[in-house]
Amino acid sequence: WDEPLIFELSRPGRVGYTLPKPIEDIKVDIPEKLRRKSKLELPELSEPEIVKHYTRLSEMNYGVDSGIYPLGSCTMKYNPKINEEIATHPKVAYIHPYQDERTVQGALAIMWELEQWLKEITGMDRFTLQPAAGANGEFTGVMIIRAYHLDNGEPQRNEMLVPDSAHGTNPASAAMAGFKVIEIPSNENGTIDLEALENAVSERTAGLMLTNPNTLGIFEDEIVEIAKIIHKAGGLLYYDGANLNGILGKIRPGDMGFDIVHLNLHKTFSTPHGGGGPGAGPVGVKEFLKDYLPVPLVSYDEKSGRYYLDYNVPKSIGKVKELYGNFAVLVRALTYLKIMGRDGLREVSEIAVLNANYLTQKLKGTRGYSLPGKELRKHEVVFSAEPMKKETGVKALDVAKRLLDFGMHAPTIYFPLIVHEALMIEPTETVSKEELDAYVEALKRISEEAYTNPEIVKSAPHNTAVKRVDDVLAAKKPIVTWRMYKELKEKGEVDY
Amino acid sequence: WDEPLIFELSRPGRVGYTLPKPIEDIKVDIPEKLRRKSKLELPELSEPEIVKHYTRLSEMNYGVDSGIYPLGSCTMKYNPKINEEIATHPKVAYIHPYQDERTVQGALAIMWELEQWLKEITGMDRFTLQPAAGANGEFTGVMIIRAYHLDNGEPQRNEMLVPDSAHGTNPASAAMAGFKVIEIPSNENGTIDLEALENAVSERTAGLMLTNPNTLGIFEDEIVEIAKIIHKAGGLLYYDGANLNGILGKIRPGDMGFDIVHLNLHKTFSTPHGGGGPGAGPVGVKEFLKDYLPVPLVSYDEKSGRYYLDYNVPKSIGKVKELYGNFAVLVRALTYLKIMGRDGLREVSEIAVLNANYLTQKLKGTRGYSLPGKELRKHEVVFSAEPMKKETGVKALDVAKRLLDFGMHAPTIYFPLIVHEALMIEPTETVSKEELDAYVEALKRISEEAYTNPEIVKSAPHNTAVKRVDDVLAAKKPIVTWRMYKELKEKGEVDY
Amino acid sequence: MGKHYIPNSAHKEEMLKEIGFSSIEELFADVPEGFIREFNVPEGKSEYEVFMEMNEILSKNKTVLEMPTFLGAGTYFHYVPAHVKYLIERSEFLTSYTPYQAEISQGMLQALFEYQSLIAELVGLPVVNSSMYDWGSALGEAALMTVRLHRGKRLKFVVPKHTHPERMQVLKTYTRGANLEIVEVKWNDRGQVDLEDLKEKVNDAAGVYVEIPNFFGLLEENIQEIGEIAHEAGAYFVVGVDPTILGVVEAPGELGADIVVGEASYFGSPMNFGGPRAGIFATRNDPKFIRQMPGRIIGMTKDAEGKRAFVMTLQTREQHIRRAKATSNICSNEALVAVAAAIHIASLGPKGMQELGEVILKNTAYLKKRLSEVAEIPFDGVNFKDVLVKFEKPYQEIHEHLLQKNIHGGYYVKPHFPELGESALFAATETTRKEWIDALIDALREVL
Amino acid sequence: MGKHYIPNSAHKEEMLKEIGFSSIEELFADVPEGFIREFNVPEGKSEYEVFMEMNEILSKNKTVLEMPTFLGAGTYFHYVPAHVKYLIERSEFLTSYTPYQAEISQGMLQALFEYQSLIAELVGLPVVNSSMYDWGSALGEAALMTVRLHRGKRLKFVVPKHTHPERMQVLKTYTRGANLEIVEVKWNDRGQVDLEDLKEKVNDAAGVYVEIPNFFGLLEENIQEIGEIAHEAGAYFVVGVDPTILGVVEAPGELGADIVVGEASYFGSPMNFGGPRAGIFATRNDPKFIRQMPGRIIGMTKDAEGKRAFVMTLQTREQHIRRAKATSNICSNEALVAVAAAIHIASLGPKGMQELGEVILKNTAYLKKRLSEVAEIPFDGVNFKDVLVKFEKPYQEIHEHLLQKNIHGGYYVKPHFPELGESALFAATETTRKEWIDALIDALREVL
Repeated sequence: WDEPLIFELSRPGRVGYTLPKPIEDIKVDIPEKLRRKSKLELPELSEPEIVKHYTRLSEMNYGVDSGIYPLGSCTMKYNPKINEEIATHPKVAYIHPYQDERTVQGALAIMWELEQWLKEITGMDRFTLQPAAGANGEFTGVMIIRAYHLDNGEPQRNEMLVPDSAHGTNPASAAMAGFKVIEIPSNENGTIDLEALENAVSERTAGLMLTNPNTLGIFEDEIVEIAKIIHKAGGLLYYDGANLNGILGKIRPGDMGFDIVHLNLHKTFSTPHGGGGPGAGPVGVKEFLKDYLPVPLVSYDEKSGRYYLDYNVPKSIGKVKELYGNFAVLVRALTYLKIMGRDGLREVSEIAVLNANYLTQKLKGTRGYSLPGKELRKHEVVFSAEPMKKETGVKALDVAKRLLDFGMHAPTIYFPLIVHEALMIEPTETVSKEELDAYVEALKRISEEAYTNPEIVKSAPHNTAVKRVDDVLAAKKPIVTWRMYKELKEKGEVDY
Repeated sequence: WDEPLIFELSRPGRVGYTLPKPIEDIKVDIPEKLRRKSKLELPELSEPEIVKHYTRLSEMNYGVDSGIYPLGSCTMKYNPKINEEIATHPKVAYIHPYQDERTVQGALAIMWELEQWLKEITGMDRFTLQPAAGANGEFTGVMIIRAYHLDNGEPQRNEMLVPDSAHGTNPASAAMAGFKVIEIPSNENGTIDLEALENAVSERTAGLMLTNPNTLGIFEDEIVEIAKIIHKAGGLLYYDGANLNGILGKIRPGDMGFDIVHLNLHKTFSTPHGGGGPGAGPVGVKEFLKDYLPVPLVSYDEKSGRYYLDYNVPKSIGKVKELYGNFAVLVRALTYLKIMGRDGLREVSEIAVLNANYLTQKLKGTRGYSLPGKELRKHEVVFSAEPMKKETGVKALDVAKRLLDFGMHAPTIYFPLIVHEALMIEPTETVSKEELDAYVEALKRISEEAYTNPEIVKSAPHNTAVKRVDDVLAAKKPIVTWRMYKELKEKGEVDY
Repeated sequence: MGKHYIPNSAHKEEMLKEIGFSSIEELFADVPEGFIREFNVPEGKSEYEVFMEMNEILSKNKTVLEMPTFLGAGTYFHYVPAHVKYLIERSEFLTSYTPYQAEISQGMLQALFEYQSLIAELVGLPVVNSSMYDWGSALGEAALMTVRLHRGKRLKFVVPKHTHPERMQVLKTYTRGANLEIVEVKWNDRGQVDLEDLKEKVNDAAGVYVEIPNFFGLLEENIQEIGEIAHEAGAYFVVGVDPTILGVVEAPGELGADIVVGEASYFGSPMNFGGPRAGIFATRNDPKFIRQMPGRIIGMTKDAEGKRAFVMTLQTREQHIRRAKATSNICSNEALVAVAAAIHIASLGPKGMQELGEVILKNTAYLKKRLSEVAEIPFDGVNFKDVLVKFEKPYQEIHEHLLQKNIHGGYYVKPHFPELGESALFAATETTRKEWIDALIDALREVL
Repeated sequence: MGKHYIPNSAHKEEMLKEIGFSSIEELFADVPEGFIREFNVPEGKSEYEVFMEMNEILSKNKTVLEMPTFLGAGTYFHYVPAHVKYLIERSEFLTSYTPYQAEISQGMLQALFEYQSLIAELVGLPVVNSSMYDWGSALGEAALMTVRLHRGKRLKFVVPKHTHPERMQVLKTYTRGANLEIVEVKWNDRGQVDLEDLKEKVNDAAGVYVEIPNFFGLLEENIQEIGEIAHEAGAYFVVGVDPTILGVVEAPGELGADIVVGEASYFGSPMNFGGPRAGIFATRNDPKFIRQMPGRIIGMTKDAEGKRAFVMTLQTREQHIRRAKATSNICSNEALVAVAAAIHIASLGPKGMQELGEVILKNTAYLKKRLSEVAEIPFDGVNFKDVLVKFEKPYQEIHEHLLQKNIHGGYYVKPHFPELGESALFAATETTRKEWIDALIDALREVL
């Protein structure tokens, strides 16, 4: 249905709040030039109206609890409700970050214990839990690389190597840290081209940012050689944890030669994504890099049996976020880890990989979709709709939109960039066989439609609250707030 | 959409739980004849599937947060979320009813404090919070009446008077308590016919059960005379609290001469109805009846400053429910009362009455709907679709179903019984003027349709997940469990 | 003062004017003079103030999470998976009314149909209503139903003396109006129903009742025999059951029960100081029984297009239609509690139900074994959750000592059954931890 | 071990067989030998056990509900209405991803558009993104944006020395890669930005930054002048603001700001030990500015049928398209925190925003007045939330005494600004209660 903007629901005089009265009615004089004189055009609604508005909006949104959500590289797994119950506990919500450590031993214990789990899971020696998200973690990691080389008297190491299949955040984070980004091509298997890598390294090499399994869902089986090349060249090996779900509980980045790792707790560790955040992107490093981590770390003093915030990090890169990270997200992740345990974590990656390969094999050979790269996948698979596009004009975007008509979320599309018309599907371990079968069925049906009645695919979606959304118009005529909308509306420049 | 039954989603081997292991693996021998041998045919699903199933089911349901819900006599007002937050607090959830009183002083304080509020609001002297719902409260009340008369040596008082406009629970509760039910007719104003009442009372009269405002939403303005007649005849006056929202914070049943009151916390006091319960139906009595209340009561010992469960109720009728009532519901009601306070409670009834009269006046005169009884209403209004039925064949039921097409909940229909083709509308104070306007608009539009295109109304609803549901078939061929369904399905006796 | 809940507070004058009234008072003009008054209750407060106030009051409770607790006796600390609470708090369920308008209430209707179906599988009877208030009120209704099944010609209902005292009290209140006589059968030296005594008392009974497990936590070993005795005497057989046992103990329907009652809220709900709860009510698939059933029932049917749909059914039994002649006065029931139970049961599945029963049996056995080290266990047999323990000392003394040790002891039985001496019920469930029991036994040793 | 989250655990063999594999190991055949290993972490546990474990750990925290707390310094105890939490926990919001598929994500897109719109009204700038990680990272991004606006030709960013230390640290880390020089301006004897010092340092600056209120809790009185000084020097003017003040203090956009940053999570989120948060980022409606903006932006557009719709827009600035040349690396942001803030702000409305600002101003003034009875208040001026207090004694001594009295004192400032001596920030908000302040002053009197 159509839900008006909250501004359009406003009626003067209504209130949606109650506030306590001031302790004493002291008159406080705000300097005249600072007093608010401009009108505060906020909506006026009662609480029942606000609740109805957002309840309706929520019903116009698709989440993991709504159905399959196989967004490649995003690991949209089920978010256990026990995580929410613990993370919204008053003992989590109502503590201040600057409280005396003696009054927040529970919070510090949670952070410390989470770090121990993450260390063992990744094979790293020390973690910061501060980064708010994956990209924030990447930035932390490359800043550590930067600090390390500077500290070693190698300021010339200003080149960060990034495979052409990498997430966009990798080059962006490297650039933010001041690195020049060198792209490394993939070979026909979909993995890093070793020769190109050899040719790219030099005394300017700061490091290589890599995901493994990579964004095609393919395990970089030459990882030992890759690590050797980078380390020999004096660079560091950075692990982008976005795809950790493919090896969780079985294989450790640290064992593969990685020096730095970031994790996405909102992906691999089941914390909800909240429509785009909050996430959490802890960064782990090998022993020789721990002095570069952001402050504070969480440490444990055996003698007193006390946890404490440790600001004694000699070469720290500083802070990448205020305070200690997205604490409530950390609580969720630890809850998950304790429930899963060693056996559960391994089951996660095994079934995630089983599900991805099941889908791969079931869909493989369907007209219009090709399967670039090696067949054996880990947690995700990338098909290409290029044949379909050539033969019928139906693009990956159309396929994605048509899937929505079947009540299913689309895969990630047009990524990785090295696959044209990419459909990047990551089912995760928390979907059922029936859901996988239904997804394959839907993709097959769309293929059939593309070859018999392409229009129905090209004009999809048909069964959604809104029809295909015009994003070109959105960029051409930016309207990003009610204020901008009103202005254009008054000028008669918009008819929507 | 169509959501399968949870049994149909089952796949052998899946589990949706984890249980702790036993403390010790002791072998316990259940006697052979008691050991379960029959198959336990429960569904097997994982937690993500269960969550998706019930999330989808919830999306196929309409609640107060979905839109206007003007179900007459049900007072479907907004359920404040703070009530939920407090009522689901661990300090509410995780206490055992038999705990030592010293460890549940908070719980007892809540019950005691709630009683003080309810006493002042109703003008009663003592309350039991035990009844689980309105009807359970009624039963409590009439059992008290019974006990009182027996105690006074008047076992012949076995007639309970009930107006013809009363809720069905009134006669049903009276009958359960062993009373003969005498129906009192209403006059043309929609209020009790005094003469008929005079004629009905006798030395067999146990009491009169009355709502005020009554189910037509009309204030029984001759309540003083009614009370006199009943009391003079030796009967007791019972107040059915279903309609308290019409006088809340302004008028007290106790002042009007009522001896016993039950309240519906899930109506007047904003606790959610949960699709049919849990509710709470506290019963209050005047001083002279307090020794008949169920055990235990909650008392306060000033000397020790302690609350305690008081089993010292000499002539108690016993228990009408296990333990102390729907405690978590009581917590919600007290939270609401504290926020509303004296001023807020009065505002509730004033705006509830304003809204009902606004709707009455706006709808009045619309073709097909008549307005039986006096025009001035309290919290609700009953229109009759009898003219419409006569003139177009469109019944109250059809009007109700057609409203669903506009995304609105129907009013209560065919009640009270004294109004033919009744449409009983109670907006409550928590709906907005725009919602009222839209509701009136919808009812007017349906009237227009009835006179121009009656088929569209008669075949409504059209925009709902299922079309009009065949309740005759449901009664003719009862299928109330999966087990019954399977049997009939196997026999080929159902095609659905 | 809660104006944030009342949108039209801001529009009084505008609305009054539109409908030709000049003041709110005018809307109350039909109220006799003198009735409208100021109430002597506090002024409204902000949400924050009330939040703090309620938190402060609640802080005076000590929960079972903070204090090992061995209380059972009809209320048990079971763990409810978090997703159950999460789902029933979705506002479409939480804030809906009884599903009168089936077409926009399919979600709640189907959820309740599933509840009925799951209970039917557990108890072994195919007809289930969508809940009573609790086990006790379900028992009261069951007794009344046996009378109706006898067309009021039998007015005696036979129950074990060791029926739970709370339920016994409710039963008596419920059946007083119908002048039903409640006859109590003795227990034997093993804490089980005395079959000889039963045989003597069963004549002319409308119904016979027994519980699984009984008040002492024991499995009644002769359920089937009791049913046979009842049926031979022409009485209906009513079984009350703690449904958490039904993964390991045979369904009462298979043991001969005509009506099964019990407590559904052991699944899906926390203890909540005793409420809300939800009573199970199930019976045979026989029109004679179905017609006499109390309570709301959800049925499957189809819609105008032949599609499967759900609806409240068999309403002609109910108060809003039958009024004084209804099978019960019940209207609001415990729907959401029932849905919570359904979600919990569905989450367990057959394997989980069995495992739950076994874990509780084993934990109870462990508790019993350890208690037997320090006190007398009067009855042998298989215990489920509750264990009756008899002490030499006044139990109140023991209780005080345990409290001081931050342990909450058992339920004092003497007030209800003085013949059992200084006895108490101590209970275990799947949530009971070894260290709690260790601490209990240590503390008991100190005081005994 | 969490098998209940993994439906296909039960179907391994069946599925493997269907796709022609014989074992799970075969699916990992491409992993070099030796990499697959057993992990040294505990076995999985039941939900109940973990629930109890986490409860036990958490019980070691002492919350501000249990202990009057005067900590502020960038994190404040505001009360969040219950319906905010309730709404953002609805799974359609909670469990959704970044709204890549607009057609089935209109709810989240509209909610974020509304967030942007509400922030625009508060800060007085019409272009707002859908959140940064927090105020600090927003400040870092703002500094980088001023450099981009100067096409990298200016590499100096001027900030007050009394900028919040946490934010200052983040700013420095964020701008290190761009080789930006952070230049600090002194405060004057009234705790305000020293305009003369600013004028000396502003030359060639890419941007100038100032905070409302400043780290000492004071309203900077010369915001407009600072903006003018910045603009005259060709620098962009960046204002950081605590948005809870904006019902009483003029919108920074009206005071000359080119970019406004701040903390959105003061609305809608509890403190959560410092996270999650959400950074405000707003700028002018000017293509030059918009093109350089970091972060996700939701825009209004229409669908194929001309109906209003929402979509992520201006994505060509972003990392997934622009990669190394993106305006920022940010991908996941703090969407749900932003939605929570929006619901809270919408609930307050214009009147509530003003009232909130006034209550905080008055409570802060009361706290300041009472503190001045027992200690030195170094700076006059109007305080909002934080008040700088200077003690004669070492603050740690005072802190210990307060702790013993179950009061949590203020934030120790000396480690950051030793020149201020034994000073601390004590804070009040709308949640502060008179009895807390009374107890604080009593306790301070005892120790001072």
